[in-house]
Amino acid sequence: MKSSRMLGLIMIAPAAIMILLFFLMPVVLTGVFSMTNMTTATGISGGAYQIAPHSLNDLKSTMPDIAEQMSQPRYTIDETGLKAVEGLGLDAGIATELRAKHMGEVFKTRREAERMIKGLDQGPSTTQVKQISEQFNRSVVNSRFSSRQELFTALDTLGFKLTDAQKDSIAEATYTGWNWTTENFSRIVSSPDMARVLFNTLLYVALVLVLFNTTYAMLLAIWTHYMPAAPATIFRSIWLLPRITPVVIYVLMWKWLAWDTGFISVLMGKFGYPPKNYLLDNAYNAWLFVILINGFIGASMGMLVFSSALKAIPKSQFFASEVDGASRWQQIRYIILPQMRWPILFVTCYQTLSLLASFNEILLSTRGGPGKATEVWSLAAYHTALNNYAGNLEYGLGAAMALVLVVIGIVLSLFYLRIFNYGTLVSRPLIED
Amino acid sequence: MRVLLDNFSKSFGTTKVIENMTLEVGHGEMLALLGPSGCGKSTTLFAICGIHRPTGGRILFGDRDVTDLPSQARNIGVVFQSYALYPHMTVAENIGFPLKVKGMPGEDIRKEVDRISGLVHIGNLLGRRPAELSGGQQQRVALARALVRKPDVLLLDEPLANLDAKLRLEMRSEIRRIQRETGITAILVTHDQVEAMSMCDRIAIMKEGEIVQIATPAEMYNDPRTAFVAGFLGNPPITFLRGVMANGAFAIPDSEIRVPLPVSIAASEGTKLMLGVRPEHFTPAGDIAVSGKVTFAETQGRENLYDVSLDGGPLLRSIQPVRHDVNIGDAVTWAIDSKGVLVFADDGRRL
Amino acid sequence: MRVLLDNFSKSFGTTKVIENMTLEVGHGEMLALLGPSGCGKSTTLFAICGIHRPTGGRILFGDRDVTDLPSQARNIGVVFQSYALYPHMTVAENIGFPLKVKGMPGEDIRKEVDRISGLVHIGNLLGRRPAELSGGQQQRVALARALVRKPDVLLLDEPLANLDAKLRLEMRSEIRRIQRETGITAILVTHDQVEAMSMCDRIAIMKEGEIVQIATPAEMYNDPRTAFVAGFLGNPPITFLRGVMANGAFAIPDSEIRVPLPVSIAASEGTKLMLGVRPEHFTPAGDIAVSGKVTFAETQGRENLYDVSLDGGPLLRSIQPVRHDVNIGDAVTWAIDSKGVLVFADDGRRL
Amino acid sequence: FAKDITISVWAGGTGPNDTYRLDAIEIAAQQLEREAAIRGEDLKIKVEKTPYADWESFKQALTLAAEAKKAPNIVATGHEDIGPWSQAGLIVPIEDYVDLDSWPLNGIYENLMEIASFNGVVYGIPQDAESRPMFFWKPYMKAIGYSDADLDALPQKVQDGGYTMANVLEDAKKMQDKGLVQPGYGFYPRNSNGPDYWQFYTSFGGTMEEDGKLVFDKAAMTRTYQFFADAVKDGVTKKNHIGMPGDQWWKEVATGKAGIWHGGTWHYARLVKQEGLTNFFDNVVFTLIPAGEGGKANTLTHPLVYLLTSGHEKEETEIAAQLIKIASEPRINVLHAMKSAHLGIAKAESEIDLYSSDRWAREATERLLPYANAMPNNADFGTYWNIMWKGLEASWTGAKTVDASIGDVETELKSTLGDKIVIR
Amino acid sequence: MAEKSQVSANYSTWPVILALSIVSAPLVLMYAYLFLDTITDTAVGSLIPDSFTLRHWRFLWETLPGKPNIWLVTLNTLIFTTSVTAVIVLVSSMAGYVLSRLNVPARGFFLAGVMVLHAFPSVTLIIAIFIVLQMIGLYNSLIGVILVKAAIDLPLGIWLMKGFYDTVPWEIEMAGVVDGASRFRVWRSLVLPQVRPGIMALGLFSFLSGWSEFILPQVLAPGGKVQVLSVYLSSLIADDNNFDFGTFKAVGVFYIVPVLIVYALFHKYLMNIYGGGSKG
Ligand SMILES: Nc1ncnc2c1ncn2[C@@H]1O[C@H](COP(=O)(O)OP(=O)(O)OP(=O)(O)O)[C@@H](O)[C@H]1O
Ligand SMILES: Nc1ncnc2c1ncn2[C@@H]1O[C@H](COP(=O)(O)OP(=O)(O)OP(=O)(O)O)[C@@H](O)[C@H]1O
Ligand SMILES: [Mg+2]
Ligand SMILES: [Mg+2]
Ligand SMILES: O=P([O-])([O-])[O-]
Repeated sequence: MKSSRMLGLIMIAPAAIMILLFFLMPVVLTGVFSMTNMTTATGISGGAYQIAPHSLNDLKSTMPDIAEQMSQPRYTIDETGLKAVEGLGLDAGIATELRAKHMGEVFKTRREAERMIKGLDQGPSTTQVKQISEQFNRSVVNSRFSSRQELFTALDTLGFKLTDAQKDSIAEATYTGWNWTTENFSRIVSSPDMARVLFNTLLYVALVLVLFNTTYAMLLAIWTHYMPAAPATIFRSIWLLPRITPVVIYVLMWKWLAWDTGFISVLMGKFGYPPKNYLLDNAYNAWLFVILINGFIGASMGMLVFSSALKAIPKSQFFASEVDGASRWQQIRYIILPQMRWPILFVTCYQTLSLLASFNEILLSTRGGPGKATEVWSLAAYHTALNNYAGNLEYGLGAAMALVLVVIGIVLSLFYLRIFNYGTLVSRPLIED
Repeated sequence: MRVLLDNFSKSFGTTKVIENMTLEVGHGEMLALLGPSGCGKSTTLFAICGIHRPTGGRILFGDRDVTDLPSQARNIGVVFQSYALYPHMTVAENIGFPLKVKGMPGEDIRKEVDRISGLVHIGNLLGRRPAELSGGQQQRVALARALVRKPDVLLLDEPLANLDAKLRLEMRSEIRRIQRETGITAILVTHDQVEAMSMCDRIAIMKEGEIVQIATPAEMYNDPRTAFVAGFLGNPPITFLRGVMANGAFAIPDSEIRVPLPVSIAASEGTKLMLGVRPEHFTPAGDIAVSGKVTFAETQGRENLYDVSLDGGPLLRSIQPVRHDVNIGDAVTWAIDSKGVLVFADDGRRL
Repeated sequence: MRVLLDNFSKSFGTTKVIENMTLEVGHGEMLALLGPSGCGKSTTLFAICGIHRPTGGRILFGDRDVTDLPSQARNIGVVFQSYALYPHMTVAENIGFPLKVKGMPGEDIRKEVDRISGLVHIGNLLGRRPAELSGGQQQRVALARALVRKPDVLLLDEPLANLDAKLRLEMRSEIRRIQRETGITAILVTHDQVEAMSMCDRIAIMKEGEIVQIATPAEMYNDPRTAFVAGFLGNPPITFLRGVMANGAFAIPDSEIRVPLPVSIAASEGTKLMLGVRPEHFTPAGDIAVSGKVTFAETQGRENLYDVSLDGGPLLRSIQPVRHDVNIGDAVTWAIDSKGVLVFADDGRRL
Repeated sequence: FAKDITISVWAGGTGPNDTYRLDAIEIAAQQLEREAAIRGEDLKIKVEKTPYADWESFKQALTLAAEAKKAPNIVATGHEDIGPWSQAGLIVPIEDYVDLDSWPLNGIYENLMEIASFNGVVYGIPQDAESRPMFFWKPYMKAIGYSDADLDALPQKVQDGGYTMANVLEDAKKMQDKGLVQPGYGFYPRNSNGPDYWQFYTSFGGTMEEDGKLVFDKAAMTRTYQFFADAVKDGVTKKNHIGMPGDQWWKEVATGKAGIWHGGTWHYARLVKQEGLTNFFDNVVFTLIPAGEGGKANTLTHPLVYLLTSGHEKEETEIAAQLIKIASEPRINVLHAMKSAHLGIAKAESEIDLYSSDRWAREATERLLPYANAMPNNADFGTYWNIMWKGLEASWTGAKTVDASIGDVETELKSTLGDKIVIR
Repeated sequence: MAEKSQVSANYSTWPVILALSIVSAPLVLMYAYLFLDTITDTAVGSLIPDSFTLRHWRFLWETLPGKPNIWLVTLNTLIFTTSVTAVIVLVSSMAGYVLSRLNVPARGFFLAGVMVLHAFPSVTLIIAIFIVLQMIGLYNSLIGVILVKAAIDLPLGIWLMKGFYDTVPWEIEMAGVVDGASRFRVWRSLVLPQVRPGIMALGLFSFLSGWSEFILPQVLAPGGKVQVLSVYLSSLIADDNNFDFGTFKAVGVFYIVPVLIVYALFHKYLMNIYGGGSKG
């Protein structure tokens, strides 16, 4: 093997491994999740079989008797149990007393059984009470079985006679883990809001991208280009601030501007307009602010790229065009813009993908409101699947929604990479060793 | 159009680059600004074309004061050292750009571009982009772009610096021809003396922001005002001998070399002097024989160049038609042509 | 150390750049590879220094086959066109780098660097960085870096292309001096004929990946094998007249010009011929008088260059010592030196 | 013999006022060590406390840690996590480790214990309690015609159903019409999504869960949506009220800019201590959430519970359970209740001076806690909630009509929850 | 040379300064008030502060109840951020070099793939990342979190560095190998110093990104108890009872300051990202 190739493999290995581990595998896993009904409740790594009243709810309609029977807790003082108690190595008197006084008694709940045990003359401690009562448990309610096999063995010992079909439905109903399903996608497709959200997403990406990430960023770059160094640096720093400000603070500043006690309200108040919440007053306002909020952050990346690209144009070209008689506008139109194709493409591509994936600013400012007016796909994914007030996060659905985004991203990237003339990006090494 | 720099000064911040320079270029004249790197040539040019504003003095085109006019209003053509072609435009678009920004209709632009590109012989390249042109072709595009708007003044900032020797030679005559044909006033900035001498009507030699001498090429070559000027012109360069005035002759102490000086040179006995001897004035054909040893020899095709270390150390250079009888290490006795020597005071002033 | 390219070929993908070239450079010899842009000079050099692998043939240093040796193992010194100095290192570090990677102790490196930097006269610049050096100084650093490891072979890829004319002149002699002093085998790639002629023992002229002629500079100048070679050498360049064989003489149809040809030239009557006349062979002193009109004149200090348009259209160039009696437009009758003319067949072969 | 044991405990949503959620376990540990010492055991318990200020990263971190078997021994979290976490096997029932019939566990309010159970099994022990009253700004109530006596009787009147949600809108409108408050400030609800909105549904007769199945009562939900739509239509509530900044809401409520509003019992602490409403009782009356059409006056409690996580040594878990039990003793729990302005978990707590001498704690406990509902412990409740909230927002902001919202909610519930929800 | 950074005299600068001042005004205003609010008290509905106070900045010299010490948190953040930055810079500068210069199979595919991966919203990846971390035994370790964070920022880093390497003249490398240095040596001693501006720019980007990281350390290394500033900050508005906007804003300003300092020191390198990034 050639030494440079060997070196190349070694040097790219850390990046390749990191990307494989923390990007590629997670993406693949997310693809896998999207085909499941995984939630907090199902757990991630697998499930067990648990005969819980809740899980039997579904069975109540199909096999009411068995379901009813199975969901009843039952504590029976019987010989098996007593033998077991004797084996625990507790005070021997306990078993004796139980056999003598309580043989054959049946308790409907554990608590009742334990009350009885506690009342024994021997006065067992709480821990012992728990140990003893466990020996008389003659139901499977709320026990967890790690396999189907164990579940049915247990049911067998309790005397349940089940057909295979019944077993299947019991297993299905009592399984706590996740299952394979394509339901996530059909849910997405059937949800009444999704078309709207998709449209919002495209609108959001397109508007922010076109208005700010490229156009306004270019404007900033050009403006600062025509300035002496000191003010240019100051303005660039100002426009970089939104990017480096924590987003919670940044959005708060906009609220300070746009809320009913905010700057605009106070200012308009001076002209006799009653204060109002300009941010959420109507969908148009909300959109305006969503775009401004994101745009002000997004402009900085383009500004930096464009400014440095502008710097890379030889000064003499500017001089030449001035001598040739070009006005400032003509210089921008004919000299600067045509040479910005590459940076514009790069920024467009990179920022499209960034915008598709971003939702924090919207979440913190409008939360997708008013109504769902400013809800975008990634925010919807977050809202529906990853931000559940009641604690049950729908990982599977969330993954499916993210996957949609990734598909859009891949399609767009391929499109951009084509425009980029991707083949020319990687050139043959000039040293042949 | 006459160009006059009247008491022109330019500083950048606290750096004074040019102070009180006065320079007049006549109508239709081609003037070379020649000088070492950093002497202020480009600065002068940039002030003339309006990219920099003078910090003092005036700039006049004809009788019009253009000092405060922006470049766009000056009607000048400039060929920048790097050509500054627009890489994203074709040759035709590059050349047509000055007309386009004027708002000239496309049809007229095309005509003008055709005309001017014919003039510089690049009519067949109009569809290409600068990256697809050779250096010489690029240079001609830059020239065409500068000429197409029929400028009053043509400024050339080291237009040939990037070319190889052969192309350079061709372009020299080409530029001169076009300048003559169009009768434009032109200023050529260069630090290549051959370029300056072969192309221009007059040469202005600059040093540290000041004009040291301004004259025709021949005058400048034959009658340099300072040793700096003499050293600047001539290829291969002049060599200097250091000595003193002794009995009306130039003498190198501790050596036998004596060069009689014309009586016009009034220097008192013992004054330190510098004698400039151009290589073509140190050949077998001169009148003051000098012996030495050849320390370096090179063929340049039709001529040979020799460095001769004189007895006593100083070095003289000689250029002669090709000959094969002299090799490195040989002792030779050649002669200085006393009519050709230039005498300078110790501080470089010509005597 | 002798360098031998034995049947060397090189292609990039499907582009064949060099095919079956054989070239031998003797021990201590300095050879120039001269040729137009894109002819494969750099490619050849890159193969010799191991940056590119030949696609065919062998490369031998002395008797050792180095074809498959990586650059690191070849012990060569290279001066790149752009010098390729390491901008973040001082001059001393730049020069010392080849020794440092060898693992030489710091003290020894310092000594070596001192020695070699003395040789190229940059001993006083050791602490500076490349950006603080003039072009000529950078060039010398590059040279020092190439020499410090005592290479078997020194390769120079257009080392002077970036310098201005004056510096170029100085560096030419300097490189040659050092190469002589160190007795190293050297290959100089250039497209400047003056450079090739003045610096090298032999010149190889390349065209489209092939070596057209290989000879000493004088031989090459006086006895070019093709019109291409003749046109490539000579400053100002040779001019060609096109005509036919008529009665043992060269004749231009529809004109009176007749140039008798030596009998050795055996061409049948009416064969198309090209006559190459160098500018120094068209002067008032020649033997075959020709009349024409001066269409261009330029002073080059000690010499004047004239283009003379002959009656009937063809152009001859003349170089003569400075004279003031001839101006553009004047009719002149000067003469071709029949001993100097070179005769070529229509396809460029020398006859 | 000596035994060193480390018990880790995490608590979500824990700010500077809620530190007793963690500290109580530490205090309990000292107690247990002493008890052990008396029994002659040398027990050393080290308590590692981790507060999480927010809920989101807390829950993510905890679920992942539990998956990795690195969960803390004890967590204090919202009761609604019991459903999903128990199904996933992340937690173990506390009833396996403690005697529920013993003190102090047997003194904890029965409805709170119920809230800490799932599948008929007691999984956790309530860590605190609260409930969410309706507040009225006294001066404005007086200005629209209520006497002091009327106001004193108002809580009872609400409880008896004599003052309803319709009256709320009426009075709010009156306040606005009289110019006492600005438009949109008559009825000034919570500024963000929260459990509070379920208590309106229940007060309009809705049921959240029945026999372990979620219930969507279309009629009750329609009335609920309609109530907020009407409030906006009448101009007593702002259309874009949801999402306003918290500090503004607080300032306005504390300075009497709002006429009627609702919030949690813990709001008292904030209003009095942070917002400077020192003469609270002179300015504010609080009641249950009044009955709406078809329902009864009620409130909602959203207690936190201590849970035991799975995957630890049995002995550790036993000790952790003991610590929870001790921490639930009135003397210890009262520290949290009072510092964070929550309510006590047991009747006995009201008898502790610290608690009983606090007028707010006393009155709020008596007036509210017995009538408090809670959200069901049901893994699918969150999905239900998201959809319900989306519909409420849509009808609130007028993005959809109430009927259209209800229709969409129904469709979405059917498609996402299928027969896990009863729609009626 | 003539190409100095001088602006030409042909266009006046005040129109652009004026235009940019106008559009920048809202931003300046917002930031000015953000700062003003941290040192003053202002009545609701007023824009003019009533009184000066340092109350909101208390956190600097006293530890707020229930909160960790701010300096400790800042130190944590700094350590976390520098580690992340170091990993990103190191890994990207190696990978970028390979992609730009070395003959490794499937380079192009790698480069494109890296870009496309960037389209994945990283929150949605967190569960899957958790599984991977657990698999390789780095869950609940700071190293794991640093690697994850670095990996998420790698696409930009690799592209940026590749672009920078593309601008380094091949001659420097050729000179290096001819001088006898191995390719690794060439990279380390000769090429790496040439892309310093790139490393600076990337370092700055990574620093900004690492500095604002919020969720990863909290969730993926809960045992590490690495309180970072962003967590501290958001804990100030986490719930109703602990709502302190004044302090929140002050901490916010405190949080921005180091970044501003870093920016002030290195901004000139950012201006070179086109060296760069986009040319590919
Ligand atoms: N914008 C500027 N700011 C400060 N100093 C400058 C500026 N432009 C030029 N200078 C200085 O002015 C002097 C003259 O520069 P100028 O470019 O005119 O030299 P030049 O004669 O054209 O040299 P060269 O032959 O190298 O092009 C130099 O010392 C240069 O450093
Ligand atoms: N890596 C490459 N891939 C493809 N073609 C190449 C490559 N390198 C050189 N060539 C081609 O090989 C030919 C010879 O190139 P080379 O660089 O050797 O020319 P040269 O004689 O050095 O020219 P110049 O004087 O312009 O430097 C040219 O046509 C060039 O386009
Ligand atoms: Mg210059
Ligand atoms: Mg080459
Ligand atoms: O969100 P809550 O604080 O009301 O439970």
